[in-house]
Amino acid sequence: APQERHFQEKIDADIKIEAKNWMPEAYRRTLIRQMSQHAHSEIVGMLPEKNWLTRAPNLKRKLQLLAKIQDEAGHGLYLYSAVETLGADRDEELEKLHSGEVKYSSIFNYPSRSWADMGTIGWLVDGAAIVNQVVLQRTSYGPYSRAMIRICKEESFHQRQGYQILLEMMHNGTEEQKAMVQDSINRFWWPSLMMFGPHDSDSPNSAQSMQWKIKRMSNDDLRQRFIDQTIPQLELLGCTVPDPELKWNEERGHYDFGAIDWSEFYSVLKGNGPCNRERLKTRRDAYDNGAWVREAAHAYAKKQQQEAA
Amino acid sequence: APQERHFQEKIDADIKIEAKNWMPEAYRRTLIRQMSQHAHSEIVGMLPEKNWLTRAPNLKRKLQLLAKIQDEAGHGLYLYSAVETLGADRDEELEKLHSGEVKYSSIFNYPSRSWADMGTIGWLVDGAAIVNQVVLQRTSYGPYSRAMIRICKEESFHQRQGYQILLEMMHNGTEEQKAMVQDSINRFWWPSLMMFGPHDSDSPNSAQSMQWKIKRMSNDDLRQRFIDQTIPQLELLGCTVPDPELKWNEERGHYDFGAIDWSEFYSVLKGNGPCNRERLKTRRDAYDNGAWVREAAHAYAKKQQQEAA
Amino acid sequence: MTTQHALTEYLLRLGDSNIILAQRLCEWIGHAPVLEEELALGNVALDLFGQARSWLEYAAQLQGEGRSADDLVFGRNEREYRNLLISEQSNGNYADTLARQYLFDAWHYYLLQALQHSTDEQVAAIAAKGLKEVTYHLRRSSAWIKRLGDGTEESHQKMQQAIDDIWTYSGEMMMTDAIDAPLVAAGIVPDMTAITAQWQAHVSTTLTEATLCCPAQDSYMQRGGKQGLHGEQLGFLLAEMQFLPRAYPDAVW
Amino acid sequence: MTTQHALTEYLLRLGDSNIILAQRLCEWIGHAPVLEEELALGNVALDLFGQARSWLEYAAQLQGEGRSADDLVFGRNEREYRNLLISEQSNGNYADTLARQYLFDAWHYYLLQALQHSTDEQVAAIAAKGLKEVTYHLRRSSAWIKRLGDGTEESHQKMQQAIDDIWTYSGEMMMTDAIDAPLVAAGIVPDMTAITAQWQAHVSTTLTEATLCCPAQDSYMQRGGKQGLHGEQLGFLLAEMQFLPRAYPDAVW
Repeated sequence: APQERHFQEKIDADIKIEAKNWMPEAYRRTLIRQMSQHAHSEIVGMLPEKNWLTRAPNLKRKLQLLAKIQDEAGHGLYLYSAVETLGADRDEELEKLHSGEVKYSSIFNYPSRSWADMGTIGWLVDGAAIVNQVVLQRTSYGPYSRAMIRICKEESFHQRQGYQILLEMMHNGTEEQKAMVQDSINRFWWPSLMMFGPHDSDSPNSAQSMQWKIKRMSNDDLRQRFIDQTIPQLELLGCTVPDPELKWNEERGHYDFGAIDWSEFYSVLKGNGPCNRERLKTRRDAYDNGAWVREAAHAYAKKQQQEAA
Repeated sequence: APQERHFQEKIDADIKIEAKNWMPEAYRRTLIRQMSQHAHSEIVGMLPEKNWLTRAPNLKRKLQLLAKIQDEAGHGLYLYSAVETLGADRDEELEKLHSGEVKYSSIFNYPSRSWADMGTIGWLVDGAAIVNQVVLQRTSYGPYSRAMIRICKEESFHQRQGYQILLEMMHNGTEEQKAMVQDSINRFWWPSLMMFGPHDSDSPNSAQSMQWKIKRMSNDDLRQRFIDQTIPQLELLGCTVPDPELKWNEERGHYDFGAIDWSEFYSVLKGNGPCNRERLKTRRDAYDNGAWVREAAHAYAKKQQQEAA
Repeated sequence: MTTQHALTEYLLRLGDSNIILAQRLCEWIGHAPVLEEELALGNVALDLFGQARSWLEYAAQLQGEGRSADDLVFGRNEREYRNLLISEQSNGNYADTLARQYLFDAWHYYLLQALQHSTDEQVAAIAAKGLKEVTYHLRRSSAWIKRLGDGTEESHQKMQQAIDDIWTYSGEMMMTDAIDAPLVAAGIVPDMTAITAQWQAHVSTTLTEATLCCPAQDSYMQRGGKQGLHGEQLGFLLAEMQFLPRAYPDAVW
Repeated sequence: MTTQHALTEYLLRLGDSNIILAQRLCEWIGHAPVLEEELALGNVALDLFGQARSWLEYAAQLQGEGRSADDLVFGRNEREYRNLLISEQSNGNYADTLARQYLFDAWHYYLLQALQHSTDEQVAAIAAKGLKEVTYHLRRSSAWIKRLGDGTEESHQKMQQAIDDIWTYSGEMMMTDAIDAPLVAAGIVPDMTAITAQWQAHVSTTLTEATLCCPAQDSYMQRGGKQGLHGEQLGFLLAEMQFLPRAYPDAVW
């Protein structure tokens, strides 16, 4: 079809697709799904951090953590708005989240077990997210690309703060605190690597997304990039990762690393992570318990409009 | 009426009235009200103690406190049973509690603000209750009198435990702990004195209750007895009470004490204590939220009976 | 009582009320009825924590014992906390949270408006900065009172119940004691008479617009928070908030 | 791993599970559906605290570092707690609490029955004493499963949901790891195979009688509690429970 050819030519020429432009249905659907997942991840990702918000150890950290959670809510808002440019509806997308039809990043199905996790989540989890998002700044859909540019700036800030939390504990903390940090990294290392998704060979939809430039780098390349940039930071911390095979490969110019336990990845994805139920229940309850508030706001707005008319 | 005369003769001869005996309606009503109030007080009285149950500072104290709360639930059960011997219904009595029609001891409208309150409530509040109850062992209604005998034994035990909590803190504790004890006594002293009710001159129903031997000593006499037995214990603790007029009166053979602020008493009674709302709400919610459980148990019992038949 | 001691106490009352209310607001994160409200609640909490830090830093400085705002927040027990009772009340449903917030915001707004003219420069500066934030808080919470009061039948009932329930904790904001007198005399803090009238007018106008009944101004009012006499819920809030510094006294974070 | 070290860990797992579950039960006090249940829940909690104390005293003795059961209960952080995940799950509604209790009681009962024949005399003695109490716990909780399962439509649904929700935490009770092996070899603790079968039989019979569906035995089961990897709720429970000793380290109570 000529429309289709024209569309692909624009993509190939790195011209952004905008909301009003024609696009293949599959492109639209793929984008809606990916951006919704991304938006949901921002919202669900607030939960493991909220878990320590009321227990932050001092005012500075409390303010930082709250501001970070706020930023994530803000990212959620941009992203839902961007999804809506594609004709999707925020409430319908939330329904899909609540019914389990659309996922969020599986990393948030792990509990935050200590204050050190507030550092590790910032450093590793946001770090992995940024590696993804930096590339997505060049994604072919304009509103998504612009949302990513805005989000990336804040995420880098979060990542530095997370790293600072760990540095402070490792360099100035007690032995107990150092153990807390190492334990946290041990728990989050492999799940962070899984954030980039399955190996390219097991990622059947990637080719189409690459062609459409929704995706711009392969899962394995992104993962390698993340590891390469993270390990020097790890060494500066004075910590280790729970991977005996991790080693600098002079020849490749990259770190080699051990085999990822994909059975865990798929198990968590399927709903068996420690917190899947809890996370969904929290979101669902919040939505359900808030129904009367949304209805009231709606009713009030309608009355105001009528009075104004 | 001959029935009435016979009834009063039994009372005068210190013969107990039993459930199956004839009694004046007013006697029955007065008893139901008083015993219900007493039962409700046991149940509501669990709440300020429950407040520290999950925060008890060591296993020994936690076990003691839980056992004490259990005893109170048990007392509630005896007393409701005793009330039922008079033809009252437990659920109806609970309704009256929940609607505010029947009161419970106002002392439980004060919050328990520190662990020391677990000592003070045992020592002063249970102490005041015992002074009342010891006399009520000789009350004219048999089932009530027998419930009192049983309850008194356990209450004395509670009182000693409460005192031990305070002694331990005062004699072996830190300065902070000693301050905590003194603060607790300061808060509970006057409300404990108010537990005996208004001055005899302001207690219009007392005369009839005395005649029926439902009451066996006047409010003021009970209060004096409580003060006289408590002050030596206070001195042993090394604490004071917030009453500059408290002084041994050699001539009277009793302690003199300052004027009670009855406006506070009536205000709390009217619903203005710090916890009146909260206490009633807790009880009401427990009852309402438990409705489906009670219904299920009832339905199940019925099915079992039908099957057995 | 020296003015300095009185001012320290006064600052603790302000700072603690902000801290405790902000902590309560944090409990909503992840549970709010709509994403925009997660943001709004969080913003209000951020502002309140920030203002609390300023008040408490000043209080610590006046105490002159080398303590920090953190020491005050994480090292004092219930009896030493000086927050208003209204700030510690539990969240309840969204109407309860907004009723609490609105009555607090209205007081906070008029108080900071007066405090920005304090003869104490530091008080004036903190108040002026805070006032900008609180102006927004009050605009937001009064809008919600109207939205829920004049929304649906259900929201109206819930909001009326919420106002009725929280009302008994509103009077303490306007009460004064021996701490206030020397500060008022020195022009450091305002007399509460004018503020009380302003508060009453704002509340009565807002509730009327929201089609809600305003409870009697002479209802019985709970007191004690400013003197460290709190309800039973505060201890749990503090146990949670202070856990890490208490459990790891030698740690740096 | 020495047998002594393994036994210490094993005792912590038992003791901690009892402590945490008892602490959860305490949260019901004042909130139970009927007075008799306040008593019953309290009695179960008392028993569990008592047994926990015995297990932890023995653990402390084996550690030989002069610690007491109190030190273990009030001085360890989440990561050091060894309780089963099932014991830390929040109370939910009464069906949730009873589903949690029943699945735990059935395991507890068969485990203590085996442990009373332990080659370790102290283990055997504590188990024998506890078994009497747990026999009652199990009788009570299975009766409630039937009562609610076969009560009303509403209670049936709630109980089925409760069973379905808690199920994923039941498998951990039967799982073994490196701690168990040397103890089984020494006859100190039982092999879990027989107990698993007993537990499954009891549960499937009870649920059937209660007109409830028994979830698949091969459902995915959560693990980690025994290794100190807990859910997010445990930290709050501990913050509350440990507050006083943490806040007043030099105090005696």
